[in-house]
Amino acid sequence: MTAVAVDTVARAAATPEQPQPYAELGLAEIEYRRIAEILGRRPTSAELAIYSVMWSEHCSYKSSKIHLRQFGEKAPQTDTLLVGMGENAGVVDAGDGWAVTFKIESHNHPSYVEPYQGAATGVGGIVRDILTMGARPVAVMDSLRFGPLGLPDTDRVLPGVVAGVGGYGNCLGLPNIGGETAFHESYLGNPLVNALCVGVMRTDGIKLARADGPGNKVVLFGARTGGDGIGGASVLASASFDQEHQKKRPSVQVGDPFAEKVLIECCLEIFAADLVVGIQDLGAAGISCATTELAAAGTGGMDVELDLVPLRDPTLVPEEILMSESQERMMAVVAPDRLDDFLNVCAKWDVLATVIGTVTDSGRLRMTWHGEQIVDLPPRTAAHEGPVYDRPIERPYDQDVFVEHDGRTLPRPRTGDELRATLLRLTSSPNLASKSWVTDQYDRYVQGNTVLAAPEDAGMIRLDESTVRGVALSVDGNGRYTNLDPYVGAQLALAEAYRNVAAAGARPVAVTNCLNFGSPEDPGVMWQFAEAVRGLADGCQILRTPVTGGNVSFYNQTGNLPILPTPVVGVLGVIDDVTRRTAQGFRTDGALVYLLGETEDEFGGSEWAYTVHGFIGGRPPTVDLARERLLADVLINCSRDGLVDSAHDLSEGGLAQALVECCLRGDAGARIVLPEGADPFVALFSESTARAVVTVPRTEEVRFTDMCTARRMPFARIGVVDLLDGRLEVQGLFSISLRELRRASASTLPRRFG
Amino acid sequence: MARVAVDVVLKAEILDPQGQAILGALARLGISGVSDVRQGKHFQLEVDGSVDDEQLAKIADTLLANPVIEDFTIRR
Amino acid sequence: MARVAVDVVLKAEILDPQGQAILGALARLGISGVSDVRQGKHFQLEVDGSVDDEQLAKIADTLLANPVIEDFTIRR
Amino acid sequence: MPVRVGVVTFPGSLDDRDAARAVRIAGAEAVGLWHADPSLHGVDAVILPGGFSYGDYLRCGAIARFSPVMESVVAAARDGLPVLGICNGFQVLCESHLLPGALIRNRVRRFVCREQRLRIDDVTSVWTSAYRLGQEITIPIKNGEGAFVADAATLDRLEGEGRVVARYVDGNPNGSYRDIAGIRNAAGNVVGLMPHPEHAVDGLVGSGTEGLGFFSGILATPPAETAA
Ligand SMILES: Nc1ncnc2c1ncn2[C@@H]1O[C@H](COP(=O)(O)OP(=O)(O)O)[C@@H](O)[C@H]1O
Ligand SMILES: [Mg+2]
Repeated sequence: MTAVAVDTVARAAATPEQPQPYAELGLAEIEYRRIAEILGRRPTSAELAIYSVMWSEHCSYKSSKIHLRQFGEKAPQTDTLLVGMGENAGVVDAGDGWAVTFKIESHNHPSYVEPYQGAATGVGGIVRDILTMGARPVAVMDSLRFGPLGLPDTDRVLPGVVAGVGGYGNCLGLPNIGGETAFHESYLGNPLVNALCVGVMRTDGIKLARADGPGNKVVLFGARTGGDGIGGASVLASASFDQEHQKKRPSVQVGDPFAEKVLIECCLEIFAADLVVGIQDLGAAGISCATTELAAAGTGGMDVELDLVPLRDPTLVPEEILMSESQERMMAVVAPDRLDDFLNVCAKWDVLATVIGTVTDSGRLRMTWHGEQIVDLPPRTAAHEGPVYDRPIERPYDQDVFVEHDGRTLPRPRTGDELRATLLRLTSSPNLASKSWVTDQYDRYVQGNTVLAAPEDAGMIRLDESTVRGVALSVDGNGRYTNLDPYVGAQLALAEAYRNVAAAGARPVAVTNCLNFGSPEDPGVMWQFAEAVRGLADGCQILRTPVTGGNVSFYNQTGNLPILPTPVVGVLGVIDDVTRRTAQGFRTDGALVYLLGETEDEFGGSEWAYTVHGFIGGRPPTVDLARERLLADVLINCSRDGLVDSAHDLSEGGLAQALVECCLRGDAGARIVLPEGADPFVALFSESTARAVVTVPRTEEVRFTDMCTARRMPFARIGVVDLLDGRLEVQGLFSISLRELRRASASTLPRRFG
Repeated sequence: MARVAVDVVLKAEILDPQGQAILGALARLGISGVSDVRQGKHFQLEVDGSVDDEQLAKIADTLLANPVIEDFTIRR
Repeated sequence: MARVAVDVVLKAEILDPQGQAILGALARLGISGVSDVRQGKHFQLEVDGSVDDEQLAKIADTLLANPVIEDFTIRR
Repeated sequence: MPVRVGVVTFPGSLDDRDAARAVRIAGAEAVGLWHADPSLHGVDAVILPGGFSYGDYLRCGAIARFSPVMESVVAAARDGLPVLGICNGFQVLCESHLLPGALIRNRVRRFVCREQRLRIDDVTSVWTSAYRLGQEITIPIKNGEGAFVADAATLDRLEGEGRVVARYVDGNPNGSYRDIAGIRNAAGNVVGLMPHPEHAVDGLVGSGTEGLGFFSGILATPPAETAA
């Protein structure tokens, strides 16, 4: 390699006309011109690297920002929110001085290229986000979507993704307490891998990403920086440097979960000793993001000697170092008199830590490379003042046709035998079948605080051994519903997660979300997006559960074909006493089975229409969020007052699927009598919302029905648990042995994956 | 029947946490003189005459190695 | 500096599920002519002149391989 | 004076806190031991907990074996100190040659986490003395490399000497030879066990309480005897 001078600030000022590869870096000409305007000169190539990653869709939310504002504007007033949107993750008050933070994030594209590493580093990234808040990460969840089961690409992607989620999370010692696994053609070339992490801390231990206090030291710690994920930077390097430097940089990031585990323990010890002023994880956009965001949020300035960054690959140039997405790194701001203590903790854990800069009050982020000035910019302009677009929105012309084609004429099962066959078909369908092939690869016991985990409605963890307080979480989404009506679809996702949390006995208090959509440059997709955001924001207002954070993933499409619009919603609930939680399985002989809520003829986007007829059309089930709140109140009361000994929400597959799951989970039989006059098919398979199945011990029946009546909660007694009978019987129609049900439910994934 | 060995190693620019862990362990064992370790996979295949070089390369490329992050070498 | 390769394979009497899985996958891909596959590990060490054969054998025997179940070969 | 049980933390240990809690629930005192500190701080017994010590890179337990604390544990175990290795701890004990055989990748080539039924086949070791011979218990298992393997002669010897302490029943989760879930050394003070009794001690979290016996057994054995 011939030595070529770096592109310094002085050189940039002297060579205003030098062409720069902004377009290859994904910047529009108008964006490039704005950068030059901000700086009063052309950017250096290092500055261009910083702006290009910070102004990318992924980091700047330029297409989504104007919509996401609604989450703040419509946010319900609650006293449980300690930190709202805008920080690395929101923080919720869990009582008694406990605080909980949680967030979900996507890693879709990397998981298609290299399923194991893509999924693994997805988990790693969200865990660092939570750690950054000052919290001990205590559990993870994963929401997964794949192409159809049985296709070769699904065979490649699914096992790799699941092994990656498990491989990384298990090694970190984080219990996986739930998630989703769903299938649809549109995810074939574009799987969705959304990972959620929840962390726990004391309310006085919250940390923020701020570089305050001139003179404080900027410390980079964790893994060395390598050439990971810097496809874009090599464009820059090749433009500014001679040809020989153009070597292929890996676009795949490889995770080192052991390094992250050690980093977590190291950070927790640092937090406990109160050794940092501010802290930020390094995710997408690496050092560019950490330095600009820390500086922008704090005193406003920072000086960095970029050549002090420890490298895994000594040939990296400044642009590459700035853009590298190497995993398992953190950046902290440390007061000089705490620095030795900080470095000692790092040494104890064998974590590499390097002072690379100093906080200033200059209002500028300045970086040098071997003594030469290569960056001098106002950090806010990179971190917060990126471009904002109001992209064209257009309701697709065929949306109405699609909805009007409502599937009323699809042949429905009538006889007992037909209904029985339909139930088995649905129970064994990839979307409804048991996911234990997946979840058995995840450690759900580690840390010793897991109260509920898959296949329960919600995951639940005790906050700490010293308390009975806990939190419950559920993540849900339904691309089919959202495709039919994005506004309603987003609310249905919210409603389902909310219901799941309440079914476990916890009070839902906050929301995180991951919005997975196609290209924002497609007005039809943008319409889906805008509608979904509006629906979610309105829904959160009514349910009084503020959105505390989340993530947008655009460009999920294969060619021009976008995925089903898939907002995934995570709801967090709190529970004062986890010993009062309600589990899903039938467990008491003779307990009475009650159905809460009302059932309409609602099959738009249903699992039945999709699985049996390959059909998606009509209107999704009606959402009634006031009714959802009522149901949640009833379920939480039942848990607190010991009125029920099991509860399970109804969702995809309706009552039939819920009953199957209750029986299999409890290894208990049940005799069901459908309500008088009901159409059995509708009663069993409709996907009407705001419903749940509970079992009531006979001694509690009067209290239970009185409570429902007083609260105007519709209820119907539909049967009785017969613990040892070994069958699910729907009287007058059919009966199926638990063995047959189990075989139907449990063999779908193993048959394909071994 | 012939035995063929296929070695699969991570591409040079890809992080190799396992190799780094071994390097660390060597240092703790007081062994100096080793400056780098990379860990890969080693396969031994028993093949008959019908399997030619091209076919072996295909096996290595599709099954034994993940070309996104790994390179392989074949030794007859 | 010299590069040394160490190959570690499971002893013949120890079951190798990964090798068996590859064998099964070959059959599914319609590739015949491969009668057995064993999967082991491959290490590449960068060593300086101070590391002699004896020392390499010690590294392989105490760290890289578990002699209870594995055999190793060293290639300079 | 309460019995003091040391629980070792290696970098990457995960179930150390669970093991310590199980020790406390059983009525003993848990003492944290750090991998870099060779001192055993006078404990009456040691538990090597589950997890991924040093990431389990190379081979599970291969690197932990060389830590300062293990030098002391190996020496003390040879002198009769009770040592229980759970999962990763079992792997460390095999790598350290305190127990024969080795643990390799599960036959299904996946990590497996589930509730597992076991039969206690030896109650002479200090760690299993609280159980009845032939008693069946259900506790969690979770591992990716949990298949116990050894040559036939070793397996015959282990069985002949009654040193298989627990076996998988109702399905072998990982392909362990002869369904072996746990073994002991000849003296009976060192036990390695793949499943996780520490996740089955309190009925609220984890799975049931049938794992508690592994921790209460040590209390019933007078320290003088265990030290002999
Ligand atoms: N990828 C996954 N990771 C963890 N848990 C999962 C995953 N997929 C499904 N589950 C769990 O399996 C159970 C059934 O899933 P699902 O049918 O989606 O539940 P629900 O309809 O109540 O939301 C739930 O407990 C869920 O958390
Ligand atoms: Mg769901």
